[in-house]
Amino acid sequence: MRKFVGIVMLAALVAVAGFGATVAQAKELKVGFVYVSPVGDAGYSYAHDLGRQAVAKMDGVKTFYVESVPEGADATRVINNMARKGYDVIFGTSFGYMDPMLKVAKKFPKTTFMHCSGYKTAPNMSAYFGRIYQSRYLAGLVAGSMTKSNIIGYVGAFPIPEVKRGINAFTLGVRAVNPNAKVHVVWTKTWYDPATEKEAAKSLIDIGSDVIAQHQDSPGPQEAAQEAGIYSVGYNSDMSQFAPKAHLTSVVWNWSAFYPVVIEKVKKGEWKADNYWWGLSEGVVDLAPFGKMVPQDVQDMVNARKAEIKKGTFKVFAGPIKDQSGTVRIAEGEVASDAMLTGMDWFVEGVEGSNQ
Amino acid sequence: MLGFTIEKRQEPLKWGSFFIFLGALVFSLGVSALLLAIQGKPPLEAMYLLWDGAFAHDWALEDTVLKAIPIFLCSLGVAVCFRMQIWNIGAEGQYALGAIGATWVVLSMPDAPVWVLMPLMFLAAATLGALWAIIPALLREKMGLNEIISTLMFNYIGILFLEFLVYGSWKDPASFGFPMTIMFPDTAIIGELFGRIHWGILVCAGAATALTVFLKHTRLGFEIMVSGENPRAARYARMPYSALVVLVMGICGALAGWAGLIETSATLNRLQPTIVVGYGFTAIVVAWLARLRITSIAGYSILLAGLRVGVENLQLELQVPASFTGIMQGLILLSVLAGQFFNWYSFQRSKRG
Amino acid sequence: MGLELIIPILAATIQSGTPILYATLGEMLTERSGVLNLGVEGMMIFGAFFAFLVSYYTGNPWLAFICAGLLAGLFGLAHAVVCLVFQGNQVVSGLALTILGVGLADFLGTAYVGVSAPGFSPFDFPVLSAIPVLGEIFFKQDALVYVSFLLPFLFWFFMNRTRWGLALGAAGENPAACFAAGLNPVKLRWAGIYFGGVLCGLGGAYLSLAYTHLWTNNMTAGRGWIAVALVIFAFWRPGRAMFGAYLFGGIMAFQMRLQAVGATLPSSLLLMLPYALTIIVLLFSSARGKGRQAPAALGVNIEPGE
Amino acid sequence: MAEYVNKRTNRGAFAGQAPFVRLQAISKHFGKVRANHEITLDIRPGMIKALLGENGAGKSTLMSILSGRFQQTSGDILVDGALTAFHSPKDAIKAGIGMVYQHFMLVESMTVAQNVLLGQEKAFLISPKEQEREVAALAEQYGLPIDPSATVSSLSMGEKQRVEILKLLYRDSRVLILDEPTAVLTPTETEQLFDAMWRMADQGKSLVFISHKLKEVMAVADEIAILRKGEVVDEFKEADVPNEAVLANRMVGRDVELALDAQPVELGATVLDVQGLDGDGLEDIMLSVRKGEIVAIAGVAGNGQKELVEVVCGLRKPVRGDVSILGLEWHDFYPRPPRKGRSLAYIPEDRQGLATCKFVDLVDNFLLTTRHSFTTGPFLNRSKAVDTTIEIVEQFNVQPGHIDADARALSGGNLQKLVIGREFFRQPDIIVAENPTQGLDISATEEVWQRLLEVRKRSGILLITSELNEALQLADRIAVMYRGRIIDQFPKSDTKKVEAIGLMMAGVTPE
Repeated sequence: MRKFVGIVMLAALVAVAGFGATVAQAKELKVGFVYVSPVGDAGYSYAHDLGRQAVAKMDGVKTFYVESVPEGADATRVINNMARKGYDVIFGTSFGYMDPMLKVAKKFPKTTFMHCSGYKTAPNMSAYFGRIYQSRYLAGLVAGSMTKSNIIGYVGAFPIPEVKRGINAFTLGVRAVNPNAKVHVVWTKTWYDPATEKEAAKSLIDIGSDVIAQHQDSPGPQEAAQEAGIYSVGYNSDMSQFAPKAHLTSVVWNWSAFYPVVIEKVKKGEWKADNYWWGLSEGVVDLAPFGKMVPQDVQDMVNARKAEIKKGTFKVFAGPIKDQSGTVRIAEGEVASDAMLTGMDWFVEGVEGSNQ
Repeated sequence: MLGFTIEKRQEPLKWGSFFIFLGALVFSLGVSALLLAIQGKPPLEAMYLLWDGAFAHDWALEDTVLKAIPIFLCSLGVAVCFRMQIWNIGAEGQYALGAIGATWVVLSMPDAPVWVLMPLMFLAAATLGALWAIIPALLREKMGLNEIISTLMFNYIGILFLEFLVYGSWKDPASFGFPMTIMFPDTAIIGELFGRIHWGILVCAGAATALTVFLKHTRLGFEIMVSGENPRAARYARMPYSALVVLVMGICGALAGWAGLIETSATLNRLQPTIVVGYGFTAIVVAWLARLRITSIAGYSILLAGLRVGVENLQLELQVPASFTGIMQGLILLSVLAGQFFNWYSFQRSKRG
Repeated sequence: MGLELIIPILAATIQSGTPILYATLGEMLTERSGVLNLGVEGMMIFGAFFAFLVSYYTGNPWLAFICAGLLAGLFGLAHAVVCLVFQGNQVVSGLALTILGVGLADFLGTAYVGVSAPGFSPFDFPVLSAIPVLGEIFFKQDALVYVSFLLPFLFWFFMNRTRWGLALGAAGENPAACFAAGLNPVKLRWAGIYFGGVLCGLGGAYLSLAYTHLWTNNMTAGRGWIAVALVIFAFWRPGRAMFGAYLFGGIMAFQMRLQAVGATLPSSLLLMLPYALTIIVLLFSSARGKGRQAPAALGVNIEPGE
Repeated sequence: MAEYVNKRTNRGAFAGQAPFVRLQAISKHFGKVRANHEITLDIRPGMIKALLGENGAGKSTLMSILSGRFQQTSGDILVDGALTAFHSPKDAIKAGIGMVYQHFMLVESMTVAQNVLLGQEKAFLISPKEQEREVAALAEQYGLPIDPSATVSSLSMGEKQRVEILKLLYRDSRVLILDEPTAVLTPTETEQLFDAMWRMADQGKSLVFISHKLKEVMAVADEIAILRKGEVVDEFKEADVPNEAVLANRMVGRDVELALDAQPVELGATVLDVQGLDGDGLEDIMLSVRKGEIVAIAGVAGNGQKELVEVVCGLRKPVRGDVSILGLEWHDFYPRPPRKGRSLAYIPEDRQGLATCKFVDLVDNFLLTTRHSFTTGPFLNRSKAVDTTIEIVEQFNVQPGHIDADARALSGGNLQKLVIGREFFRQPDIIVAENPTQGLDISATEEVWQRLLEVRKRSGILLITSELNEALQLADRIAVMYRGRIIDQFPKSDTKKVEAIGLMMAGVTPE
């Protein structure tokens, strides 16, 4: 026995001597993800989970996740447990995990924390998110070009800044090509409830909408549009399979362009606390392929604008922008700061509906 | 014929409920293990992980106890109602209203000293929680409205009301529009007592003691007992039945309200819609498992809280969905309900086959 | 609001009322046999999931619809085992059934969220859809809605004009009399629970086959509980159940459209409407008082050996 | 009381026929309780067999075995000489045996025809008209007038009984067992029932008439069997039935002297005054009770007595009219919980369901209405109540006297004694006693009657009874109720009116 141990130790010594650098990294990196909803929802958490799967394919990385973690006390406990179990990197993917994560981050300075959609950071905690509004603006251009009734329906999940920002960007896009169009909003207070969300879309169709957009995880609104024979814009991933005849395009997340990059940085020891807010140019957000009904000139126009955004020559929230009451919120020549976007709690001109 | 007849026992089985619970637990674990096995997950390891995540470490126990506190308070109240055969399944909504009450006090006087703020928070939480229970009680007694339905609908309404406030006027301007109130000042936060356990646990102990004395040694407690055993006899003996209904519902509402207060103040430090996570329903399971006995409620609260906490460990290690908790709760409750039959009946081999 | 907005609202009313109608009649059947089953929500979600599952794999929505009913009925039999065999408390057992059903459907169904399966779509009913206004409202629906139009009548006919229906009703009114008449009230209650569960399952199936062609956990969203309330509102009569179900369908359809036309009321308050309405409607019907009473033996277990 | 004239026409035709059913050495045990012991009995076609016995003698149990509701512990049932086992009422019905239970087994919300045909429908689909025609024809044949389309809940007790009998006839029952059928009937209805019984017997049916009313048994029966303590102690054929005294003696097992010393005592203040009480089925009730008297309300059950009692005892609000108790208006008296002294005591008919809690021990049952005498501040002084309960249990001879036993362990008589002891403990000024001896054996009845007569010295008693004999034994004054009205009130000494009580109970006002 003793002899055996000796041999092993010897072998280890040789290995360390020979491949010092690699052995130091051979320790498996444990990465945890905390999701707010079930990963099966085909929506927001699902999009993140695709990113996690990309990470899982990397060498020397093992991933874990907990789904359906309510924001608040449960989040604190789950993040705490992950840190205690020796996870190296922990991603919290919902806004409400911000304070819990900050609390835990202070107790585990050696662990790397990444919080999605918030604004607070710490020496070992970054904030990150994607500029999905850029894609929404592009989708708005498409919708604005396609509408005939000039009424566009938008099924919204919860009246929070993330959703409102998207509605605003979308509306700006619509009105950029069609200043007379209006965007009607219905809140469902659900992220994934096909029945309710479809019903909401139908109610928008009943008032004359001929394009339905959504900030919902379920394809319920797509179905409604397909059945009514009008157009739709999807969200999260390419939703064309649910409404082949209606689907103009989808606003999509692509977290696999982000998570592996972060993990790579951690592995190389290059990670530092920051505020990562990536967009079209980094490929974290995108637009799904256009449906056949979108005319080529519209496609070209949208692609041109996409290129400008990528280059940084065009900003979506560039003044002058008025709110619902007509008050100028972003003056001519100004561009909305990230802080303003994070807390965006008002609607731009052209949106019809309650903002709570 | 099966060759068995059913005989009613003259006296309930000694220690019956304990063995029944054990049997039910084993049965439920067995069925859930089977479910896991079907999904290709190792059932034995899962059971170990469940235990490990809920009870096997100091920190796990702390988590479990923290989670048990709101469940315990809600369950106390539910048990009192159920004792009177008042089927209050609205603890969830009453909990939400309690949280609203406490937050309202904090938001209206954030600078008040702790000795003003705390008592007022407890008062407001109890009042609003009780109010949310008393309205269905009055509707039941005055208008004949079934309390199961009304309390259930009040759950939805209460939770939506909480959302209305937090999405609306109570939203913290610094929260970037996210639905949450301001962080409570330190004076409004229930502090830690030992480890991470906050002094909300003392509230539990106090409430349980007071309730035990009330039910066992006061005239009103006696009247509640009789009203539950035989409402007609209560009316015969001219007990104020309607008032008692209002009283027990009020007690339940106040206790659930305190649970909401404690969860808001001690663990979240602010009001968010996410504080509503189904404690009110778990409380019903707990109350019934404990056969409505206050001393047992403590134990079963910890057990079911442990189940909730332990399932997270299962998720981490085996990616078992969170809904596993619901399955376990439902199974345990159903099998305990069925098992209680053996308290009063026994199967005898029939003599004439 | 003009006719062009009212017609779609009414048509949507029928559609959102239909799952509730199925479930209400299911719970009504169970209650008429003397058993209170608060597990409606659980059986509905169970039905919704299995409907989706079967349709997803077989591509046959009718088969899916029927399987959903049969399986949800089987699931509901857990209530029968607890209450009819083991004398468990009916209120608590029903709650447990709901907790279990929601959990189980979620547990089994996670893998199926986000895919779609074949289902029912609206079509114009021959001839009748041509009737102005009424045709638009009632006869441009899907097949399951047309089936549901017949259900209340079939329910009434079964309970009043068939010997099984009368026997079932007797088990709910007076099990001892039923027993003395040579019938077996316990067996009748098994049937009441099973077929009630079947109807609840069909209501759930409507959600995942016709209302949408998708599945998600919790997609019943409290409709089962509204069905329980509607049974009381309907005084245990199928005709009123239809009225009640459409009343709720109407309020659900209405609050969404109120938002769509640009009402600035906070959505939380609008979403309260169906629940607040449940209470108001029940108060209204109990204040009028003189309705039909609950089955006399509702919720009372039949003790063995008596 | 009216004398009954036996109107049978062809009893002779059935003499000497072989028994249709024979019960052989039937025993039935409920746990340790022996309800029937080695009973052997023949039931013959065309004969009315009376089963006479006190409450608890085992009559109902025996007949429940015969009708398939219970299974015997040992012994055999022979139908037409063949050994038969009944596992359920279904088997008994098939064999042609049916029973009219004391508590009717009817579905109140269904029609008469639906009830009669329940479980016997010929086809899966049902035509109500067809059913009603069938039932009407059957009713005609046996002289049992009824409207087949009426809902059962709207029927009188007598009509409901007819429905029960029709149910059996529809099933071609050869044996009809009637369990205490006259308890709920007016004298007129009783006579109608007897007529129908004779008619059925003449058509060859066997009838079993369970009763403890000697007069009725003697009038109607062809054969009499007497049960005592679960055994048959005697059997008589019509020809050799002895007189009432002998029957009573055999039934009770000792000489009974039920004549009580009910000398009037001095009257005191008015404790209950009802003026023009109206509504809830009551019509213009005028009634008053003074200390020192027993006022009996006689009448067939279901004629408004229950409503009257509930109003007087505070369980129901008076709709119109004045009710004053101990000089206080109803609304002033009734918010108050029951206290010791200056109070009203209510001894309800439903001892198990209303006056006590089954699963609660004797002390808590004692505290039910006396709790305010054991209260200090908000607290309940239970140890003091334990002592008092022990005293009461001894004083009122409650058996078995373990105070920590649940109420359900007590027999009806002992439970009644506990209730009376509890109510008397509060020294009430007025007592409302509702059929206080129903279901009690003779010795317990005697004890209860004695207690009531004693307590009369310090309180007024309102006695509600459907047993005429009880009214006559105890009352100082008698009021007869019919359909919510008090037909007449008179002192017991008014012999002429006392004679006419039977008629009054049927609604006939003597001129």
